Amino acid sequence: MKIRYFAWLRERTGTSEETIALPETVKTTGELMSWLAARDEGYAFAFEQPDTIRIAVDQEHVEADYVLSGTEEVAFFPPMTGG
Amino acid sequence: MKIRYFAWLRERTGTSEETIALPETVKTTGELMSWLAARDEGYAFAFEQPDTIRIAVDQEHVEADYVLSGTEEVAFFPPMTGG
Amino acid sequence: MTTSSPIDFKVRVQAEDFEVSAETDILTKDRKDIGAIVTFTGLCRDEGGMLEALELEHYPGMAEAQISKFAQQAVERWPLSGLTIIHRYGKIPPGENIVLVSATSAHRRAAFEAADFLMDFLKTQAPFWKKEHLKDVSNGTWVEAKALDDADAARWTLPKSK
Amino acid sequence: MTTSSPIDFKVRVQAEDFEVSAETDILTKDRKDIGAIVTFTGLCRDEGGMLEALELEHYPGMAEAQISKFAQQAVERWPLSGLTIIHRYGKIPPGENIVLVSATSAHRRAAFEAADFLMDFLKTQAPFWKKEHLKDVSNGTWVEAKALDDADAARWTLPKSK
Repeated sequence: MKIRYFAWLRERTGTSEETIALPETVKTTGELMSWLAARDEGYAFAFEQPDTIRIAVDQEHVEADYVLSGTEEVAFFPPMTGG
Repeated sequence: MKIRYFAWLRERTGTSEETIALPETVKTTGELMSWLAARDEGYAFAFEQPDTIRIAVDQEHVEADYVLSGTEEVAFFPPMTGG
Repeated sequence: MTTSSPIDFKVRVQAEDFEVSAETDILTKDRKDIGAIVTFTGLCRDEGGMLEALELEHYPGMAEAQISKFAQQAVERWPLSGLTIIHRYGKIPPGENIVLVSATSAHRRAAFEAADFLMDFLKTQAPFWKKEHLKDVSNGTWVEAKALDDADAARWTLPKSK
Repeated sequence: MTTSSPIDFKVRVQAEDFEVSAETDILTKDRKDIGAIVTFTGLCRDEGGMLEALELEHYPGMAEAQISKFAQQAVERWPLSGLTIIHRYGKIPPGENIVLVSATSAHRRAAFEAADFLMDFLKTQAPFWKKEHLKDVSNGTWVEAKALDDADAARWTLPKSK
Protein backbone atom coordinates (compact mmCIF):
# COMPACT_ATOMS: atom_id res chain seq x y z
CA MET A 1 0.00 0.00 0.00
CA LYS A 2 1.33 3.41 -0.95
CA ILE A 3 1.35 6.10 1.71
CA ARG A 4 1.72 9.78 0.79
CA TYR A 5 2.43 12.76 3.02
CA PHE A 6 1.89 16.41 2.20
CA ALA A 7 2.91 19.79 3.62
CA TRP A 8 4.16 19.59 7.23
CA LEU A 9 3.37 15.87 7.44
CA ARG A 10 5.83 15.36 4.59
CA GLU A 11 8.40 17.54 6.35
CA ARG A 12 8.01 15.90 9.77
CA THR A 13 8.08 12.32 8.48
CA GLY A 14 10.87 13.25 6.03
CA THR A 15 8.95 11.26 3.42
CA SER A 16 6.76 12.26 0.51
CA GLU A 17 5.73 8.73 -0.31
CA GLU A 18 6.54 5.18 0.67
CA THR A 19 5.18 1.68 0.20
CA ILE A 20 4.29 -0.33 3.29
CA ALA A 21 3.03 -3.81 4.01
CA LEU A 22 -0.05 -3.23 6.14
CA PRO A 23 0.13 -5.25 9.41
CA GLU A 24 -2.90 -7.44 10.06
CA THR A 25 -3.64 -5.53 13.27
CA VAL A 26 -4.20 -2.29 11.36
CA LYS A 27 -7.79 -2.16 10.11
CA THR A 28 -8.67 1.56 9.88
CA THR A 29 -7.01 4.79 8.76
CA GLY A 30 -6.96 5.85 12.42
CA GLU A 31 -5.11 2.69 13.43
CA LEU A 32 -2.72 3.28 10.54
CA MET A 33 -1.90 6.72 11.97
CA SER A 34 -1.16 5.20 15.42
CA TRP A 35 1.02 2.52 13.84
CA LEU A 36 2.97 5.07 11.78
CA ALA A 37 3.34 7.37 14.82
CA ALA A 38 5.11 4.55 16.69
CA ARG A 39 7.86 4.30 14.07
CA ASP A 40 10.22 7.09 15.13
CA GLU A 41 10.36 10.62 16.50
CA GLY A 42 9.61 12.27 13.14
CA TYR A 43 6.50 10.17 12.60
CA ALA A 44 5.44 10.68 16.22
CA PHE A 45 5.73 14.47 15.71
CA ALA A 46 3.83 14.28 12.41
CA PHE A 47 0.93 12.38 13.99
CA GLU A 48 0.98 13.96 17.46
CA GLN A 49 -2.47 15.50 16.88
CA PRO A 50 -4.28 12.91 14.75
CA ASP A 51 -7.59 14.81 15.05
CA THR A 52 -6.22 17.69 12.96
CA ILE A 53 -4.98 15.42 10.15
CA ARG A 54 -7.00 14.96 6.97
CA ILE A 55 -7.00 11.59 5.25
CA ALA A 56 -7.61 10.58 1.66
CA VAL A 57 -7.99 6.98 0.49
CA ASP A 58 -7.49 6.52 -3.23
CA GLN A 59 -7.86 10.31 -3.55
CA GLU A 60 -11.21 10.58 -1.75
CA HIS A 61 -11.58 12.25 1.65
CA VAL A 62 -12.30 9.75 4.45
CA GLU A 63 -12.49 9.80 8.25
CA ALA A 64 -10.25 8.02 10.80
CA ASP A 65 -12.75 5.17 11.18
CA TYR A 66 -12.49 4.26 7.49
CA VAL A 67 -11.80 0.53 7.08
CA LEU A 68 -8.87 -0.13 4.75
CA SER A 69 -9.84 -2.80 2.23
CA GLY A 70 -8.53 -3.04 -1.31
CA THR A 71 -6.91 0.37 -0.74
CA GLU A 72 -4.05 1.30 -3.08
CA GLU A 73 -3.10 4.71 -1.71
CA VAL A 74 -3.56 6.49 1.59
CA ALA A 75 -2.60 10.16 1.94
CA PHE A 76 -2.18 12.21 5.13
CA PHE A 77 -2.16 15.99 5.11
CA PRO A 78 -3.06 19.10 7.13
CA PRO A 79 -6.30 21.03 6.58
CA MET A 80 -6.18 22.41 3.05
CA THR A 81 -5.33 26.04 2.32
CA GLY A 82 -5.84 26.38 -1.42
CA GLY A 83 -7.73 29.01 -3.36
CA MET B 1 -39.48 74.26 -13.14
CA LYS B 2 -38.01 71.75 -15.55
CA ILE B 3 -39.86 68.46 -16.03
CA ARG B 4 -38.15 65.44 -17.61
CA TYR B 5 -39.69 62.23 -18.88
CA PHE B 6 -37.86 58.98 -19.59
CA ALA B 7 -38.60 55.70 -21.39
CA TRP B 8 -42.32 55.13 -22.01
CA LEU B 9 -43.26 58.27 -20.11
CA ARG B 10 -41.24 60.22 -22.66
CA GLU B 11 -42.92 58.35 -25.51
CA ARG B 12 -46.46 58.72 -24.16
CA THR B 13 -46.15 62.41 -23.33
CA GLY B 14 -44.24 63.01 -26.57
CA THR B 15 -41.84 65.13 -24.51
CA SER B 16 -38.36 64.53 -23.16
CA GLU B 17 -38.25 67.78 -21.23
CA GLU B 18 -40.24 70.94 -20.77
CA THR B 19 -40.35 73.96 -18.50
CA ILE B 20 -43.58 74.67 -16.63
CA ALA B 21 -44.87 77.33 -14.29
CA LEU B 22 -46.05 75.39 -11.26
CA PRO B 23 -49.68 76.31 -10.37
CA GLU B 24 -50.19 77.37 -6.76
CA THR B 25 -52.59 74.47 -6.19
CA VAL B 26 -49.85 71.90 -6.91
CA LYS B 27 -47.86 71.24 -3.74
CA THR B 28 -46.51 67.69 -4.07
CA THR B 29 -45.01 65.46 -6.77
CA GLY B 30 -48.23 63.39 -6.64
CA GLU B 31 -50.37 66.47 -7.29
CA LEU B 32 -48.01 67.39 -10.12
CA MET B 33 -48.69 64.01 -11.75
CA SER B 34 -52.47 64.56 -11.50
CA TRP B 35 -52.13 68.06 -12.95
CA LEU B 36 -49.97 66.81 -15.86
CA ALA B 37 -52.36 63.87 -16.50
CA ALA B 38 -55.21 66.35 -17.04
CA ARG B 39 -53.39 68.07 -19.91
CA ASP B 40 -54.20 65.77 -22.82
CA GLU B 41 -54.65 62.14 -23.86
CA GLY B 42 -50.91 61.45 -24.11
CA TYR B 43 -50.22 62.77 -20.61
CA ALA B 44 -53.30 60.95 -19.28
CA PHE B 45 -51.93 57.69 -20.78
CA ALA B 46 -48.45 58.37 -19.38
CA PHE B 47 -49.78 58.93 -15.84
CA GLU B 48 -52.68 56.44 -15.88
CA GLN B 49 -50.99 54.32 -13.19
CA PRO B 50 -49.23 56.87 -10.98
CA ASP B 51 -48.33 54.21 -8.39
CA THR B 52 -45.94 52.55 -10.85
CA ILE B 53 -44.14 55.77 -11.72
CA ARG B 54 -40.81 56.63 -10.12
CA ILE B 55 -40.02 60.24 -9.33
CA ALA B 56 -36.76 62.11 -8.94
CA VAL B 57 -36.46 65.67 -7.65
CA ASP B 58 -33.17 67.34 -8.48
CA GLN B 59 -31.84 63.86 -9.32
CA GLU B 60 -32.76 62.23 -6.01
CA HIS B 61 -35.47 59.56 -5.69
CA VAL B 62 -38.57 60.86 -3.86
CA GLU B 63 -42.11 59.63 -3.19
CA ALA B 64 -45.43 61.06 -4.42
CA ASP B 65 -45.94 62.94 -1.14
CA TYR B 66 -42.74 64.94 -1.61
CA VAL B 67 -43.44 68.67 -1.20
CA LEU B 68 -42.05 70.73 -4.08
CA SER B 69 -40.14 73.69 -2.71
CA GLY B 70 -37.16 75.31 -4.37
CA THR B 71 -37.17 72.44 -6.84
CA GLU B 72 -35.37 72.98 -10.13
CA GLU B 73 -36.00 69.67 -11.88
CA VAL B 74 -38.59 66.92 -11.53
CA ALA B 75 -38.21 63.68 -13.51
CA PHE B 76 -40.80 60.96 -14.08
CA PHE B 77 -39.83 57.48 -15.25
CA PRO B 78 -40.79 53.79 -15.08
CA PRO B 79 -39.09 51.36 -12.67
CA MET B 80 -35.44 51.18 -13.68
CA THR B 81 -34.03 48.28 -15.68
CA GLY B 82 -30.30 48.93 -15.83
CA GLY B 83 -27.43 46.62 -15.08
CA MET C 1 -14.78 47.21 10.58
CA THR C 2 -11.76 48.53 8.73
CA THR C 3 -10.06 51.48 10.32
CA SER C 4 -8.54 52.84 7.12
CA SER C 5 -10.57 55.46 5.26
CA PRO C 6 -12.60 54.26 2.26
CA ILE C 7 -10.82 54.33 -1.07
CA ASP C 8 -11.62 56.29 -4.20
CA PHE C 9 -13.64 54.54 -6.87
CA LYS C 10 -14.19 55.09 -10.59
CA VAL C 11 -17.65 55.48 -12.14
CA ARG C 12 -18.15 55.92 -15.88
CA VAL C 13 -21.40 56.20 -17.87
CA GLN C 14 -20.56 56.03 -21.55
CA ALA C 15 -21.76 55.01 -25.02
CA GLU C 16 -18.45 53.34 -25.96
CA ASP C 17 -17.57 49.75 -25.21
CA PHE C 18 -14.95 48.93 -22.56
CA GLU C 19 -12.15 46.41 -22.17
CA VAL C 20 -12.48 44.38 -18.95
CA SER C 21 -8.79 43.43 -18.71
CA ALA C 22 -7.68 47.05 -19.22
CA GLU C 23 -9.89 48.10 -16.30
CA THR C 24 -8.66 45.36 -13.94
CA ASP C 25 -5.05 46.07 -14.96
CA ILE C 26 -5.52 49.66 -13.76
CA LEU C 27 -6.86 48.39 -10.41
CA THR C 28 -3.94 46.01 -9.82
CA LYS C 29 -1.08 48.04 -11.34
CA ASP C 30 1.93 48.43 -9.00
CA ARG C 31 0.00 46.86 -6.12
CA LYS C 32 0.89 43.70 -4.25
CA ASP C 33 -1.66 43.92 -1.46
CA ILE C 34 -4.60 42.66 -3.52
CA GLY C 35 -5.71 39.10 -2.82
CA ALA C 36 -8.96 39.01 -4.76
CA ILE C 37 -10.47 40.52 -7.88
CA VAL C 38 -14.16 39.95 -8.57
CA THR C 39 -15.33 41.13 -11.95
CA PHE C 40 -18.92 41.14 -13.11
CA THR C 41 -19.58 41.77 -16.77
CA GLY C 42 -23.15 42.12 -18.01
CA LEU C 43 -23.66 41.35 -21.69
CA CYS C 44 -26.48 41.82 -24.18
CA ARG C 45 -28.19 38.45 -24.86
CA ASP C 46 -29.76 37.76 -28.23
CA GLU C 47 -32.89 36.14 -26.68
CA GLY C 48 -32.69 33.02 -28.80
CA GLY C 49 -31.70 34.95 -31.93
CA MET C 50 -34.78 37.21 -31.75
CA LEU C 51 -33.02 40.36 -30.55
CA GLU C 52 -31.68 42.94 -32.99
CA ALA C 53 -30.34 45.25 -30.28
CA LEU C 54 -30.97 46.58 -26.81
CA GLU C 55 -31.43 50.33 -26.50
CA LEU C 56 -30.40 51.79 -23.18
CA GLU C 57 -31.85 55.15 -22.22
CA HIS C 58 -30.42 56.91 -19.18
CA TYR C 59 -30.84 60.05 -17.11
CA PRO C 60 -27.55 61.89 -17.63
CA GLY C 61 -26.14 63.25 -14.41
CA MET C 62 -28.47 61.30 -12.16
CA ALA C 63 -27.08 58.01 -13.52
CA GLU C 64 -23.52 58.93 -12.50
CA ALA C 65 -24.74 60.37 -9.17
CA GLN C 66 -26.77 57.27 -8.25
CA ILE C 67 -24.01 54.85 -9.19
CA SER C 68 -21.51 56.93 -7.22
CA LYS C 69 -23.84 56.89 -4.22
CA PHE C 70 -23.92 53.08 -4.20
CA ALA C 71 -20.18 52.89 -4.90
CA GLN C 72 -19.64 55.10 -1.83
CA GLN C 73 -21.83 52.79 0.25
CA ALA C 74 -19.82 49.79 -1.00
CA VAL C 75 -16.41 51.25 -0.13
CA GLU C 76 -17.71 52.20 3.31
CA ARG C 77 -19.23 48.77 3.94
CA TRP C 78 -16.46 46.52 2.62
CA PRO C 79 -12.66 46.88 2.90
CA LEU C 80 -12.00 47.29 -0.82
CA SER C 81 -8.68 48.15 -2.45
CA GLY C 82 -10.28 49.38 -5.68
CA LEU C 83 -13.63 49.66 -7.42
CA THR C 84 -14.56 50.44 -11.01
CA ILE C 85 -18.10 50.65 -12.37
CA ILE C 86 -18.88 51.30 -16.03
CA HIS C 87 -22.40 51.40 -17.47
CA ARG C 88 -23.07 51.91 -21.17
CA TYR C 89 -26.04 53.60 -22.81
CA GLY C 90 -27.26 53.73 -26.41
CA LYS C 91 -27.88 50.89 -28.83
CA ILE C 92 -26.05 47.69 -27.90
CA PRO C 93 -26.06 44.61 -30.16
CA PRO C 94 -26.15 41.04 -28.76
CA GLY C 95 -22.82 39.81 -27.43
CA GLU C 96 -21.58 43.27 -26.45
CA ASN C 97 -20.85 44.53 -22.96
CA ILE C 98 -23.45 46.54 -21.04
CA VAL C 99 -22.04 46.91 -17.55
CA LEU C 100 -18.87 46.24 -15.58
CA VAL C 101 -18.32 46.06 -11.84
CA SER C 102 -14.80 45.22 -10.79
CA ALA C 103 -13.90 45.12 -7.09
CA THR C 104 -10.51 44.34 -5.58
CA SER C 105 -9.72 43.57 -1.95
CA ALA C 106 -7.23 41.79 0.28
CA HIS C 107 -9.97 39.21 0.92
CA ARG C 108 -12.35 37.40 -1.38
CA ARG C 109 -15.59 37.83 0.58
CA ALA C 110 -15.38 41.64 0.50
CA ALA C 111 -14.79 41.64 -3.27
CA PHE C 112 -17.63 39.16 -3.94
CA GLU C 113 -20.16 40.91 -1.72
CA ALA C 114 -19.38 44.41 -2.99
CA ALA C 115 -19.75 43.38 -6.65
CA ASP C 116 -22.94 41.45 -5.93
CA PHE C 117 -24.41 44.37 -3.92
CA LEU C 118 -23.56 46.90 -6.63
CA MET C 119 -25.14 44.83 -9.41
CA ASP C 120 -28.36 44.47 -7.40
CA PHE C 121 -28.55 48.23 -6.95
CA LEU C 122 -27.58 49.05 -10.53
CA LYS C 123 -30.47 46.81 -11.65
CA THR C 124 -33.08 48.49 -9.49
CA GLN C 125 -31.90 51.98 -8.51
CA ALA C 126 -29.78 53.43 -11.31
CA PRO C 127 -31.80 55.45 -13.87
CA PHE C 128 -31.38 53.28 -16.95
CA TRP C 129 -34.17 51.78 -19.05
CA LYS C 130 -33.81 48.98 -21.56
CA LYS C 131 -35.81 48.74 -24.74
CA GLU C 132 -35.70 45.54 -26.76
CA HIS C 133 -35.63 45.86 -30.51
CA LEU C 134 -36.61 42.51 -32.00
CA LYS C 135 -35.58 41.51 -35.52
CA ASP C 136 -39.10 40.92 -36.84
CA VAL C 137 -40.97 43.71 -35.09
CA SER C 138 -40.81 47.36 -36.09
CA ASN C 139 -41.46 48.85 -32.62
CA GLY C 140 -39.25 48.21 -29.64
CA THR C 141 -40.64 47.07 -26.27
CA TRP C 142 -39.58 48.41 -22.90
CA VAL C 143 -38.16 45.75 -20.61
CA GLU C 144 -40.23 45.45 -17.44
CA ALA C 145 -38.64 45.64 -14.03
CA LYS C 146 -38.49 42.27 -12.24
CA ALA C 147 -39.72 41.66 -8.71
CA LEU C 148 -36.81 39.24 -8.34
CA ASP C 149 -34.34 42.09 -8.83
CA ASP C 150 -36.04 44.06 -6.04
CA ALA C 151 -35.84 40.99 -3.82
CA ASP C 152 -32.13 40.66 -4.61
CA ALA C 153 -31.53 44.30 -3.69
CA ALA C 154 -33.51 43.87 -0.44
CA ARG C 155 -31.02 41.20 0.71
CA TRP C 156 -28.50 43.92 1.52
CA THR C 157 -30.69 45.80 3.98
CA LEU C 158 -30.94 42.80 6.34
CA PRO C 159 -28.76 42.98 9.42
CA LYS C 160 -25.40 41.39 8.70
CA SER C 161 -23.59 39.15 11.13
CA LYS C 162 -20.21 40.26 9.82
CA MET D 1 -34.41 24.07 -11.90
CA THR D 2 -33.02 24.09 -15.44
CA THR D 3 -34.18 21.27 -17.66
CA SER D 4 -31.19 21.36 -19.99
CA SER D 5 -28.34 18.99 -19.16
CA PRO D 6 -25.37 20.47 -17.28
CA ILE D 7 -22.60 21.87 -19.43
CA ASP D 8 -18.99 20.79 -19.69
CA PHE D 9 -16.45 22.69 -17.64
CA LYS D 10 -12.71 23.17 -17.76
CA VAL D 11 -10.40 22.42 -14.83
CA ARG D 12 -6.65 23.00 -14.99
CA VAL D 13 -4.01 22.55 -12.29
CA GLN D 14 -0.76 24.03 -13.52
CA ALA D 15 2.51 25.70 -12.55
CA GLU D 16 2.28 28.35 -15.31
CA ASP D 17 0.48 31.65 -14.97
CA PHE D 18 -2.78 32.25 -16.83
CA GLU D 19 -4.40 35.17 -18.67
CA VAL D 20 -7.86 35.99 -17.32
CA SER D 21 -9.11 37.70 -20.48
CA ALA D 22 -7.97 34.81 -22.69
CA GLU D 23 -9.99 32.41 -20.52
CA THR D 24 -13.16 34.52 -20.54
CA ASP D 25 -12.80 35.08 -24.30
CA ILE D 26 -12.93 31.29 -24.77
CA LEU D 27 -16.12 31.12 -22.67
CA THR D 28 -17.90 33.86 -24.64
CA LYS D 29 -16.57 33.17 -28.16
CA ASP D 30 -19.32 32.86 -30.79
CA ARG D 31 -22.03 32.97 -28.12
CA LYS D 32 -24.76 35.56 -27.76
CA ASP D 33 -26.81 33.87 -25.05
CA ILE D 34 -24.56 34.90 -22.16
CA GLY D 35 -25.86 37.69 -19.95
CA ALA D 36 -23.34 37.54 -17.11
CA ILE D 37 -19.69 36.72 -16.55
CA VAL D 38 -18.39 36.52 -13.00
CA THR D 39 -14.66 36.16 -12.71
CA PHE D 40 -12.79 35.60 -9.47
CA THR D 41 -9.03 35.95 -9.53
CA GLY D 42 -7.02 35.10 -6.43
CA LEU D 43 -3.64 36.80 -6.20
CA CYS D 44 -0.57 36.41 -4.02
CA ARG D 45 -0.40 39.29 -1.49
CA ASP D 46 2.95 40.56 -0.26
CA GLU D 47 1.74 40.82 3.39
CA GLY D 48 2.94 44.35 3.84
CA GLY D 49 6.15 43.77 1.92
CA MET D 50 7.20 40.86 4.16
CA LEU D 51 6.48 38.04 1.73
CA GLU D 52 9.14 36.76 -0.64
CA ALA D 53 6.88 34.14 -2.24
CA LEU D 54 4.08 31.72 -1.57
CA GLU D 55 4.82 28.07 -2.22
CA LEU D 56 1.84 25.97 -3.18
CA GLU D 57 2.09 22.24 -2.69
CA HIS D 58 -0.65 20.07 -4.15
CA TYR D 59 -1.72 16.44 -4.42
CA PRO D 60 -1.48 15.71 -8.15
CA GLY D 61 -4.48 13.83 -9.45
CA MET D 62 -6.59 14.37 -6.35
CA ALA D 63 -6.43 18.16 -6.86
CA GLU D 64 -7.93 17.89 -10.36
CA ALA D 65 -10.45 15.26 -9.18
CA GLN D 66 -11.66 17.33 -6.22
CA ILE D 67 -11.97 20.54 -8.24
CA SER D 68 -13.85 18.64 -10.95
CA LYS D 69 -16.19 17.19 -8.32
CA PHE D 70 -17.14 20.68 -7.11
CA ALA D 71 -17.34 21.99 -10.68
CA GLN D 72 -19.79 19.18 -11.45
CA GLN D 73 -21.87 20.14 -8.40
CA ALA D 74 -21.88 23.77 -9.56
CA VAL D 75 -23.06 23.04 -13.11
CA GLU D 76 -25.81 20.79 -11.70
CA ARG D 77 -26.92 23.38 -9.15
CA TRP D 78 -26.83 26.54 -11.29
CA PRO D 79 -27.82 27.08 -14.93
CA LEU D 80 -24.35 27.98 -16.19
CA SER D 81 -23.30 28.49 -19.81
CA GLY D 82 -19.62 27.93 -19.10
CA LEU D 83 -17.17 27.37 -16.26
CA THR D 84 -13.38 27.48 -16.10
CA ILE D 85 -11.29 26.82 -12.99
CA ILE D 86 -7.51 27.13 -12.95
CA HIS D 87 -5.37 26.60 -9.85
CA ARG D 88 -1.62 27.08 -9.86
CA TYR D 89 1.01 25.29 -7.79
CA GLY D 90 4.69 25.93 -7.15
CA LYS D 91 6.41 29.13 -6.04
CA ILE D 92 4.33 32.25 -6.69
CA PRO D 93 5.70 35.75 -6.06
CA PRO D 94 3.51 38.60 -4.72
CA GLY D 95 1.22 40.16 -7.32
CA GLU D 96 0.91 36.99 -9.40
CA ASN D 97 -2.24 34.96 -10.00
CA ILE D 98 -2.99 31.88 -7.87
CA VAL D 99 -6.48 30.84 -8.85
CA LEU D 100 -9.19 31.66 -11.38
CA VAL D 101 -12.88 30.83 -11.34
CA SER D 102 -14.85 32.16 -14.28
CA ALA D 103 -18.56 31.37 -14.60
CA THR D 104 -20.91 32.49 -17.36
CA SER D 105 -24.69 32.31 -17.39
CA ALA D 106 -27.78 33.90 -18.89
CA HIS D 107 -28.43 35.40 -15.45
CA ARG D 108 -26.20 37.18 -12.97
CA ARG D 109 -27.25 35.38 -9.78
CA ALA D 110 -26.28 31.94 -11.12
CA ALA D 111 -22.84 33.21 -12.18
CA PHE D 112 -22.22 34.99 -8.86
CA GLU D 113 -23.34 32.09 -6.69
CA ALA D 114 -21.44 29.43 -8.65
CA ALA D 115 -18.17 31.40 -8.50
CA ASP D 116 -18.64 32.16 -4.79
CA PHE D 117 -19.48 28.49 -4.01
CA LEU D 118 -16.47 27.20 -5.93
CA MET D 119 -14.04 29.54 -4.20
CA ASP D 120 -15.31 28.47 -0.77
CA PHE D 121 -14.75 24.81 -1.66
CA LEU D 122 -11.37 25.39 -3.30
CA LYS D 123 -10.27 27.07 -0.06
CA THR D 124 -11.33 24.22 2.20
CA GLN D 125 -11.63 21.00 0.17
CA ALA D 126 -9.08 21.04 -2.65
CA PRO D 127 -5.73 19.45 -1.69
CA PHE D 128 -3.44 22.49 -1.85
CA TRP D 129 -1.24 23.79 0.94
CA LYS D 130 0.33 27.23 1.10
CA LYS D 131 3.73 27.89 2.63
CA GLU D 132 4.79 31.48 3.21
CA HIS D 133 8.41 32.33 2.53
CA LEU D 134 9.18 35.62 4.26
CA LYS D 135 12.02 37.87 3.14
CA ASP D 136 13.88 37.94 6.46
CA VAL D 137 13.31 34.35 7.60
CA SER D 138 15.15 31.34 6.23
CA ASN D 139 12.39 28.78 6.85
CA GLY D 140 8.92 29.02 5.39
CA THR D 141 5.77 28.70 7.48
CA TRP D 142 2.69 26.70 6.54
CA VAL D 143 -0.43 28.82 6.31
CA GLU D 144 -3.04 27.62 8.80
CA ALA D 145 -6.57 26.82 7.69
CA LYS D 146 -9.12 29.42 8.79
CA ALA D 147 -12.34 28.60 10.62
CA LEU D 148 -13.92 31.48 8.65
CA ASP D 149 -13.27 29.60 5.41
CA ASP D 150 -15.05 26.53 6.79
CA ALA D 151 -17.96 28.73 7.83
CA ASP D 152 -18.08 30.19 4.32
CA ALA D 153 -18.19 26.72 2.78
CA ALA D 154 -20.92 25.64 5.22
CA ARG D 155 -23.21 28.38 3.84
CA TRP D 156 -23.84 26.26 0.75
CA THR D 157 -25.23 23.25 2.60
CA LEU D 158 -28.10 25.25 4.10
CA PRO D 159 -31.46 24.76 2.40
CA LYS D 160 -31.86 27.30 -0.36
CA SER D 161 -35.09 29.15 -1.08
CA LYS D 162 -34.31 29.33 -4.79
